[in-house]
Amino acid sequence: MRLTLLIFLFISAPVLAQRTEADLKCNYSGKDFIYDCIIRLSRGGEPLSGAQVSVGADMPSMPMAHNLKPVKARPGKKPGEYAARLDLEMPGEWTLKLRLAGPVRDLLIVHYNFTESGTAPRK
Amino acid sequence: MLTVRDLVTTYGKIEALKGVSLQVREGSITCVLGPNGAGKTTLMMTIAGVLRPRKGTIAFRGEPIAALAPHAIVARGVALVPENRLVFPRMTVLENLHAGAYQRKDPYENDLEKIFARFPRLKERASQDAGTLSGGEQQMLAVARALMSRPKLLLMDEPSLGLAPLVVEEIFRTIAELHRDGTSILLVEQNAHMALKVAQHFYLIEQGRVTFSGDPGSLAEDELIRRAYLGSARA
Amino acid sequence: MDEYAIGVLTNIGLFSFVALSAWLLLVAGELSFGQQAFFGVGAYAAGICTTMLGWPLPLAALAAMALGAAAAALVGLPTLRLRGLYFAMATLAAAEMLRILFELFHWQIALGDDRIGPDGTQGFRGIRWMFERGIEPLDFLAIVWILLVGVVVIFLRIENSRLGATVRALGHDPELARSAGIDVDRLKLGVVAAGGALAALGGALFAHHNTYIEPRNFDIMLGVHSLAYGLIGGLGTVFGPLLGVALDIGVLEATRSLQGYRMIVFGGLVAVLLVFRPRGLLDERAVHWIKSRL
Amino acid sequence: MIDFLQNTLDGLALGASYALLALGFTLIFGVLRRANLAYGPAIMFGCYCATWAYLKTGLGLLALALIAMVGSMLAGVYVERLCFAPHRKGAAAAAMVASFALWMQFEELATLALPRHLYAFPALYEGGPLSLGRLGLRIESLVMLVAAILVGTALWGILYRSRFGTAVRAVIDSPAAAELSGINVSAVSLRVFALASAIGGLTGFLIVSGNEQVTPMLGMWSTLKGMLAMMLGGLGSLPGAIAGGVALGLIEAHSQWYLGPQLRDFIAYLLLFILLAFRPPWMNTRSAY
Repeated sequence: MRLTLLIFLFISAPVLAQRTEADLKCNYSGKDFIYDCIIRLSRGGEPLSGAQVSVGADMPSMPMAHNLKPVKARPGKKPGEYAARLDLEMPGEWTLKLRLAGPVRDLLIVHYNFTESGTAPRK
Repeated sequence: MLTVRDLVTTYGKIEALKGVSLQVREGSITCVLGPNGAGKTTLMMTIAGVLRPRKGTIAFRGEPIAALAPHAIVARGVALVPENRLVFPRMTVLENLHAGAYQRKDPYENDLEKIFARFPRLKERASQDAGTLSGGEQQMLAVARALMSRPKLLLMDEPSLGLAPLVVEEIFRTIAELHRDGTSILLVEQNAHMALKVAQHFYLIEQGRVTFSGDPGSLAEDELIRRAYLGSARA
Repeated sequence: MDEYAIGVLTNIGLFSFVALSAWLLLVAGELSFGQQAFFGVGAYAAGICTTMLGWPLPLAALAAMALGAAAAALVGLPTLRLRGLYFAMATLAAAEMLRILFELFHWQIALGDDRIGPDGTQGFRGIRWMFERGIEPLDFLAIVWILLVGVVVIFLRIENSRLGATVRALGHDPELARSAGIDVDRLKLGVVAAGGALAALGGALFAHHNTYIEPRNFDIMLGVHSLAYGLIGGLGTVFGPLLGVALDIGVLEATRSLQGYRMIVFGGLVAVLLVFRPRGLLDERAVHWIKSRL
Repeated sequence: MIDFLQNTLDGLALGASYALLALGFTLIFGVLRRANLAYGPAIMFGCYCATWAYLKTGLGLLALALIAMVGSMLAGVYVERLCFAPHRKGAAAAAMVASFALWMQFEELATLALPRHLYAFPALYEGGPLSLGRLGLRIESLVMLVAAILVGTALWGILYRSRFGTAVRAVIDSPAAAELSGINVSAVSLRVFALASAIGGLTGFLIVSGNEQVTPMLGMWSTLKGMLAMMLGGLGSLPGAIAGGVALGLIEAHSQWYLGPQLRDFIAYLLLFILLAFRPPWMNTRSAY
């Protein structure tokens, strides 16, 4: 465990990272609860490409019990676009955690309502 | 009628009964005496099926009943009037009696009349909640409820416990009457003096073992009472 | 270890805190359906302290525990005399009330060009203290488990102390305990408060692990699951609830192949297990047996 | 003033469903001294059986009602045999957690059989509400009220006018004395459990056909509301269950109107908490599991 970690714990100055925006569109693949999603990342309006994105999913109720394997997203067609196939346990509203690595390190939370027929983003 | 052989009942690791054997002959009153904690109530609970014996057998008219549930034993004609009476406090006296006759298929209206004839006070209080009765009346009700199941053998666990002497007299008069009407009774009692007046045979139990059995005359009463309350003389 | 394994182990660690708090009350003879509320209090308190007040996490965690203990005492005081289902329903009512209060709780401050802070049902976003310090998931896992081991060590020391014995006595027969001179009310309040603090600590860590919390995270499901883990794992030892959590979340992960039938199989197993071991796998007898072997 | 009357009317109808749920809970609690967390999910299971039958065969309402009742009864008996029968003495926590485990089973079974989050259910009555002067009373609510009254009187008749009823009350009053009086306590408990589950199935059917939809949340919802109403009315008393149910219905209807849905639930829980904390006389003090 790196010793530096302990020092970090007591420094309280927050590092103000510039905000990354995430936009999500998923559609039902037809097989049980598997959805194909397109993630569009942008920073300050500019599409963010070249990031490694891993998508974790959890449900609002019993947040620590739905441990789904985080999925690595593949770079999509357009810049700043990433594609990921999510295998969920059941339909309903999921909280997606986008963990960004590479040029930009960030953690984004997106809510998404996966229903049987189609999908609709919440908020 | 009832034969108990080498009965061992335990609470966890504690052996409450360490191999008890006794017999109740048809039509007799058999009494069990002994100091507190000797295992008298455990014996009754085991015979009635509430407690499962670790070892030993219980035969009622030749049929083993050790493994049966209490309600099956009641159906075979063995009814227990438990220690501290255990009536249904929030049900009326009449409903208590109906509950006692629950598993009987035959009409029991005339039994009800006979019970009320024998216990006139219960007839007066028939529509009263059992919880509002006095100790003596509750004891009467407990006996009456047991009788409603038309038992061939009545087990009575310390019926005189906590009752005024006058009421105890009445209880033992009832026991004598029941005996005259042919009901066999196994009586566990603290009040050795009263019990010996009605019993034809008695057993003395100390620390879960039968230490003496015989007819009332066979042991001087004061010696018997001393051992019943204080336990056998230690060396 | 890959990100997935770290995630599962962290969740097992986080869940253990609230399972431990439910277990603690179980050992003291009380069923609580409300520990999730104090888990939530801890999460919100710590989130606010670090994100909005700029406190370092250790300080925020201590504040969260204090608040969790206070909330638990507030619920525990008027319900001190209640026993059994009465107490369980009182804790359930209190927890649901707290959850609804979280839904009504809006307090945001401006930070840079947007607003941060609890926003009712929209939840509380951006609890990024851990993230901004560059603390990797593996480091966070270490923090969670170091704290958990610390709590377990404290419990083990209490377990065979006089305090441990009195709590267990309270659990078996409060009237007997009262007659033996134990101040049952004060002890029970202490246990409830300790449970609240423990759950709050878990909540504080959860908030920073998840970086986002919302009232629905702290619903009844979390409370009853914590109770179930505490009992299934075993009332005999502090490792009981940990075992319970590991079994459920661990086994559930291992049986991914069961996919749809997981809960059906697991629910049935739990019910059958409880028939044979009503006080859980590591109940008092099992613990004595193990101790006699060591 | 009209709003007040209308809310009271709606509250009564809602209270009728809560009373029925509370009755089922109290019956089970009476004979077993245990709260059955799987009571609501067993009802949901019954309603899902009816929904499944409706989707596959399009049966009529009466048949669906029967299926819901039988389904709930079977689920209830399964719960009793696995969670409550083995835990006769002590181990109240184990029985409750076991019933929770079965709750999870029912919920997963339901989402497996019918994965969609919401299913349509045939309406109990197609037409509009009955108008009493300027007040409106939905027919479904009227049916629920009548059902509550009918079930209440039927239960009263069974308990106070039949031999089986005497045995049930004996078991409720003192299981030990009942066993010694020759009553097979476990058989009586099983039958009461089945009866309570059937009542639950009927209640579930009326709720689901009233709302014309069925969701897996029905399980949690009916368990919570049933227990809440049972506790409000005083644990273990059947008339208390009805009173508690109606009271809860009225409280919720009015507070929803004047304060909104979130505060509606808050008020209901707050009232229960205050009642539990200050123990009014009708809350019998027997420590209960």
